Amino acid sequence: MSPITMARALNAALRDALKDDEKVLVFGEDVGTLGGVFRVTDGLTADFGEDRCFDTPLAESGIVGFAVGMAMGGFRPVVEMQFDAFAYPAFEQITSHVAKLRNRTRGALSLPMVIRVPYAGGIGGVEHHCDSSEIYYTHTPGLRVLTPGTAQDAYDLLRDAIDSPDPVVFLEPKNRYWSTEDVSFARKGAPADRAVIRRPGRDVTLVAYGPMLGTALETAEAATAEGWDVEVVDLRSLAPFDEETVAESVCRTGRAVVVHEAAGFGGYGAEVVARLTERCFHHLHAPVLRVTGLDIPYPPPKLEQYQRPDVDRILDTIARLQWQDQPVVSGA
Amino acid sequence: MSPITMARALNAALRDALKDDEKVLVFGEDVGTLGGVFRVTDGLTADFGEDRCFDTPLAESGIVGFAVGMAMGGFRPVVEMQFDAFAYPAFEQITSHVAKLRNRTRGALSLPMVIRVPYAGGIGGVEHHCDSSEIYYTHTPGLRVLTPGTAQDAYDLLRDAIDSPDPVVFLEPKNRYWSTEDVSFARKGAPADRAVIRRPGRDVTLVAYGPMLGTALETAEAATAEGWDVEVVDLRSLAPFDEETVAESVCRTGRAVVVHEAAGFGGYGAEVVARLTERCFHHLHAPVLRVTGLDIPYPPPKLEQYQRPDVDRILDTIARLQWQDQPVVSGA
Amino acid sequence: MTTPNSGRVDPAALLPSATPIRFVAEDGTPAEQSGDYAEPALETLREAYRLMVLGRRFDAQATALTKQGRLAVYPSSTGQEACQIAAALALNPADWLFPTYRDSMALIARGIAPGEVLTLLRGDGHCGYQPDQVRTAPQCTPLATQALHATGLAHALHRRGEHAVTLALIGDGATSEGDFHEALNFAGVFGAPVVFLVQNNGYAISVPLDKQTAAPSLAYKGIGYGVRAEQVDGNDAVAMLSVLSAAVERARTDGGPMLIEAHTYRMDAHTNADDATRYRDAAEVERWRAADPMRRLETHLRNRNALSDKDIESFADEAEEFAATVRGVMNTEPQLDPLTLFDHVYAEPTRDLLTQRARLAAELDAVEA
Amino acid sequence: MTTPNSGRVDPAALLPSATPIRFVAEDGTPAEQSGDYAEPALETLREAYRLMVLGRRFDAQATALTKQGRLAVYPSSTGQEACQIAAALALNPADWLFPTYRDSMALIARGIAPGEVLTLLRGDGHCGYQPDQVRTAPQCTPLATQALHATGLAHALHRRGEHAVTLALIGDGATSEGDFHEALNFAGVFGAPVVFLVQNNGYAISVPLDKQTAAPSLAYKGIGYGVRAEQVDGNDAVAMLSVLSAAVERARTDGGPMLIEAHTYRMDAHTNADDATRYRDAAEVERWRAADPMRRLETHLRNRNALSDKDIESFADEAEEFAATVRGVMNTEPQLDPLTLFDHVYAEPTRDLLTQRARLAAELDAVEA
Ligand SMILES: Cc1ncc(C[n+]2csc(CCOP(=O)(O)OP(=O)(O)O)c2C)c(N)n1
Ligand SMILES: Cc1ncc(C[n+]2csc(CCOP(=O)(O)OP(=O)(O)O)c2C)c(N)n1
Ligand SMILES: [Mg+2]
Ligand SMILES: [Mg+2]
Repeated sequence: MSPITMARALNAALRDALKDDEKVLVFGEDVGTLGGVFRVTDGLTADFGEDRCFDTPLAESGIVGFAVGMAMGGFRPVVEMQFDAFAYPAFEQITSHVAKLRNRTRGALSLPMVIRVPYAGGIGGVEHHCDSSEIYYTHTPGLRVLTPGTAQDAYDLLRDAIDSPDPVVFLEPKNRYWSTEDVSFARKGAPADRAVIRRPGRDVTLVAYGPMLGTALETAEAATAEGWDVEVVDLRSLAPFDEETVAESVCRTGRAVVVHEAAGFGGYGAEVVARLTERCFHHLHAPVLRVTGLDIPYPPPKLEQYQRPDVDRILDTIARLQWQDQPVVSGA
Repeated sequence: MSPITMARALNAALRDALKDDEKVLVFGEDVGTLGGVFRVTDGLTADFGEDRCFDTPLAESGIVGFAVGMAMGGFRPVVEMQFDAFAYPAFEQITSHVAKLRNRTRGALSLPMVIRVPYAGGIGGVEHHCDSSEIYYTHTPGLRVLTPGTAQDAYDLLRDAIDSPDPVVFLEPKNRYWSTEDVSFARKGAPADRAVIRRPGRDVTLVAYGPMLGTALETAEAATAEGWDVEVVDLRSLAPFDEETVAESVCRTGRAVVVHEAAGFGGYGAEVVARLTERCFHHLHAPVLRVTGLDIPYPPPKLEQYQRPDVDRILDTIARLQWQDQPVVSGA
Repeated sequence: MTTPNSGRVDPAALLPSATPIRFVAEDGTPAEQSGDYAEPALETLREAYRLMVLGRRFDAQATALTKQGRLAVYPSSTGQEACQIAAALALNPADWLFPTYRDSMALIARGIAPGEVLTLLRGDGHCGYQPDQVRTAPQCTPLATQALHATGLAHALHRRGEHAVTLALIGDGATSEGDFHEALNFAGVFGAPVVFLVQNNGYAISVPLDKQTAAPSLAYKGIGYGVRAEQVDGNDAVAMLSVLSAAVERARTDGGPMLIEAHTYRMDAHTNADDATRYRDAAEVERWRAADPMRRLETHLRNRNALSDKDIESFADEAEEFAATVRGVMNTEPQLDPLTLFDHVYAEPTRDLLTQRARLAAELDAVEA
Repeated sequence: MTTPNSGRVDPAALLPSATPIRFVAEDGTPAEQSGDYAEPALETLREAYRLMVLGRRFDAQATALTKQGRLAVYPSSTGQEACQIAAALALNPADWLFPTYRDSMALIARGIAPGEVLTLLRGDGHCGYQPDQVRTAPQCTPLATQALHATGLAHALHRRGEHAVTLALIGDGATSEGDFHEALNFAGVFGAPVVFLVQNNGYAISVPLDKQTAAPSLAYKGIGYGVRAEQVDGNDAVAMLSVLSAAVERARTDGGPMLIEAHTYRMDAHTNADDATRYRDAAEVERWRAADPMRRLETHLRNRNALSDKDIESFADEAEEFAATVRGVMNTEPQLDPLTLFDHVYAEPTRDLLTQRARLAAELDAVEA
């Protein structure tokens, strides 16, 4: 084992899936000869042939709808949406067909397909290249939504996604593509639908995923200086949500902060807060708080730093968890 | 004043807007000669001419994108998406353009346009005709989202939406189209972005909107038998959310239940719960609970009754608000 | 510098016939034939006629049942018999049909039980038949979306070396949707064995074709994708069978996709809920009645001495029996179990769904108790 | 029964010329002219040449600045000068231009300040200029979406009786998107005064045209919408100016929309972040270098004695000065105020936004303190 980037880990997952199951196909815009704009599909066409990994016309609804048909025909398509906002043209196909075909046919037809979506910001991308679109998918019944925060999970979760009998929207945090780690290909990771505790702690639970996992762990380190022992839970699976693991942690620590880059209003964090509040109400010393993106269109590169939660904002929020039981600053 | 249906009230709002401002245009699928499948645009083409109310080709992205251009050209388009799920093809135009154009151009261009979307179920509609898609819009910064629960609000809010300098997604509850009420055209209603208390009460706050307002009010009546004095708050504006009005009510009653027909997971109710919990934490006798649609694709007509919150489910949930401070049944 | 059109097909070969292909004139006499399509065997035409009688009777029965409140909604396809029956007959059992809400007659002709055809419109479920077993996709409502599924599946069948094709039924209005464009483009690029049959019945609910497109006719959309196109008199069953069979055979033998526009007419309203008098006049409907596809085929077969009064009588009887069966099926309410709502959302219900299922089960027990 | 094509346009009139319209051959000598388009005035051609020199120099400068890290990303349009300059010159100030991320040269030729052209790509904002003042939409990234805006605005201008048109710049890859289809269809149905200029540079990032479409050429997409189409040698500035001006005049005088495909080539990679050697060989690039639009126009003007060495020198000097200006602008960092992030999300910031603004303000104070 030698350290590789998340992008390479994803590439390895695709390679191994292509090797293990001839029904697996990879297609989308620029995934063939070019190997994808993030090189996640690098070399797949060269090594597995045009039949297994190929470029399509430039049309996202077309790519997803075509994949639905190919899945009906017995293949396991893994399609790439080049960037988050460029998956929107496929929204009808994803919402009205991908999510529903199994249900509509009472299980007669299933759609074992994966829709890979590089998402969120932090890489200096211009407008439409940095959306955090998770809620659009997690709110849609019938879809599984996975998002890795580490290179190891990138490999494990993508393999699981491809093996899944259900359609999976696979959200890849762009800002973690180049993070490196020793990756095992033994598939010994936790089940895809379970959250994992990345860092144990006694005082407060930080709930994070994908793009914000790194920031959450940094915050936990920084918090020791303030005397807070922070537990960090990585959700991994956004849909379904692993309430057991997260609630166990929060009921134990009695305090929780949910972190994500997506806009706060109606964002994924709201669901986490609502569930934890209901489940852990009598264990909570303070309301579960959120640190999220601002409720504005994603800013241009030179201002994006103000949009994304950082260590200071998370620390400030932890500080508001009524350690001396003072009332919450309203609206703050 | 004589009682009219919500559909007629909407028609009246369109008529008066067309009369008052020649820049207002109404277009979409079947809105002209036919008057819309719900007759909301009935007679507009006959009375105002093809120029002011007209049919378009059958393409929702086209309708919205064309409306963006017409708004850039100084018109105020009011477009109709025939049903909730048929707005999905327009998702990219709505999310990447309608919501963002003002922001992208630092206010140089604005989009005073209204996207009318008949939504939710309860009318025996077949698949794709009953989606509750509010979260897709409310989570998208730059959009205002209004939804009337009464015929009076249908008139007032649609007039306000058309006058708004911001783009408005106007969600019309199909199950309320035929509800009748005396409607005043004097526009004396509450501001569009404020919630209103439809029924005052001391013990618990029911937060509802659009499709579920009627059910919430029925529940309040039924609750008196159980000895509960229920306050019903009608949100009217889903984005922005009127935290002041709702939090004032909940901090006063100390208990709250949020009701909507949309699937619960990652639904709008989660945001309401998260905000109320943060704002009213020390006033709450119990966690704020939700009564929502099941996390499944909308069922066929003969089973839809099980999908939609009803009086009994809401009463059962109110009963779980720890009136004797017993712990919440976990997961329930 | 490469010249743009090098190695590309000859444009003329992609364009449709200037006027719709027609074998039989409205009065049932032979039309001056256009194009070099082969006339189908008389046996096939007799079978088509039988199914048209059956289909129209079924359609009338379903409409009647809807008036009685037995169906949630019903979109009649009376007037489009030639298109729908030909679509079903042009396919083998191994081929796939992609119908819309409008295409009940095609499903009946495909051999699907009436109760299963009507499950969706009756409100009992989203799809009454097992698509994989009858090789027929669920009736599709989101317009034009099925065209992409048909294209992808066609490519899949081709990749698997099965000599099977797919046929997607599409309305004239649906051709305005982006998915129609993307489907034809994918089909052209991948050379997928898919036939797109546009039933141009003149209206998208209330919107007439001239508000839908400024094209000379919808068949002229094919060339923009390098997809061979044809236009046909959609009320001439002979022409429909001839052209569709040719298109299906062409696709089956690696000739690639084809776009076929059938000029036809929806005699009834869009659905029982629609009032067609709001947007079209009786005269127009009468003009089209004169072009009735069934009488036309009847006359044609009689002129060929391929259809006797006895035949017609027996076909009518069969249709009546069928209608009785349909009534029987529709008058017995199926038992629907609410707890099955949680099945098939995922391969295995999630913890959340099991929780919600338990809660509903408790509610149901409470009601019974 | 109405015959389908009655009252509709003659198909032949909608089809493009079989080969691209060309006035000047690659060696600068007159080409056997196809189509009956008028040759533009020499003065116009001289101005076009000046702007092509300016545009190419600007493009080189922007690429250099990107290498120095001054821009977030830059999509070069070297090789597409004839298309972009002609697009700008064909329009009046009252007309609207709808550019993509690729069309910096067109924006420069439209008279927009270089700093404003580069705001988006520099990462300072989403749009550097005031679209309403320069009648130019923000550079559009979601492919083909702008084609609908251009169509709607064109219809709006027409409705207001302004004799102004819109021109949408579109890439070859973008023609595969559903929005392209819907825009052309709306334009055809409403007869909107919009010109769609497809710069077919052979690639969508790495995907070559033959994987994008099986059409004889993209101009053949027009007929399916009843939209007149033409194909042009996109490296022949004379042809581009001639055909675009004709299309704009036609639209301005209620002739309706037009689709124009310009066959051109992107000499550099998709953007600075792209490595074109991964998907195209040097030989192909060299073949296109031989078709260089600038040298071609230069030779043509010299042969007409309409361009002297002195002219060329002065144009080059002007371009150098311009490049120096660009460097100057790009080397001064604008002051961006984070608190303005909350402006223009809505006409008035919501309560939530004011709360978030106050929190950010507090954070900024804390940092300063
Ligand atoms: C994407 C989408 N938009 C709108 C609708 C609503 N709708 C149902 S049928 C119909 C008209 C379709 O006309 P056409 O395609 O000509 O088919 P026909 O009904 O005439 O067979 C419309 C607008 C829909 N089902 N899907
Ligand atoms: C809807 C959408 N999908 C994908 C992308 C990502 N993307 C940006 S440019 C590009 C290629 C566009 O090719 P083409 O239309 O030929 O224009 P060119 O770049 O060659 O000028 C792609 C796929 C996008 N911007 N928008
Ligand atoms: Mg139709
Ligand atoms: Mg290109």
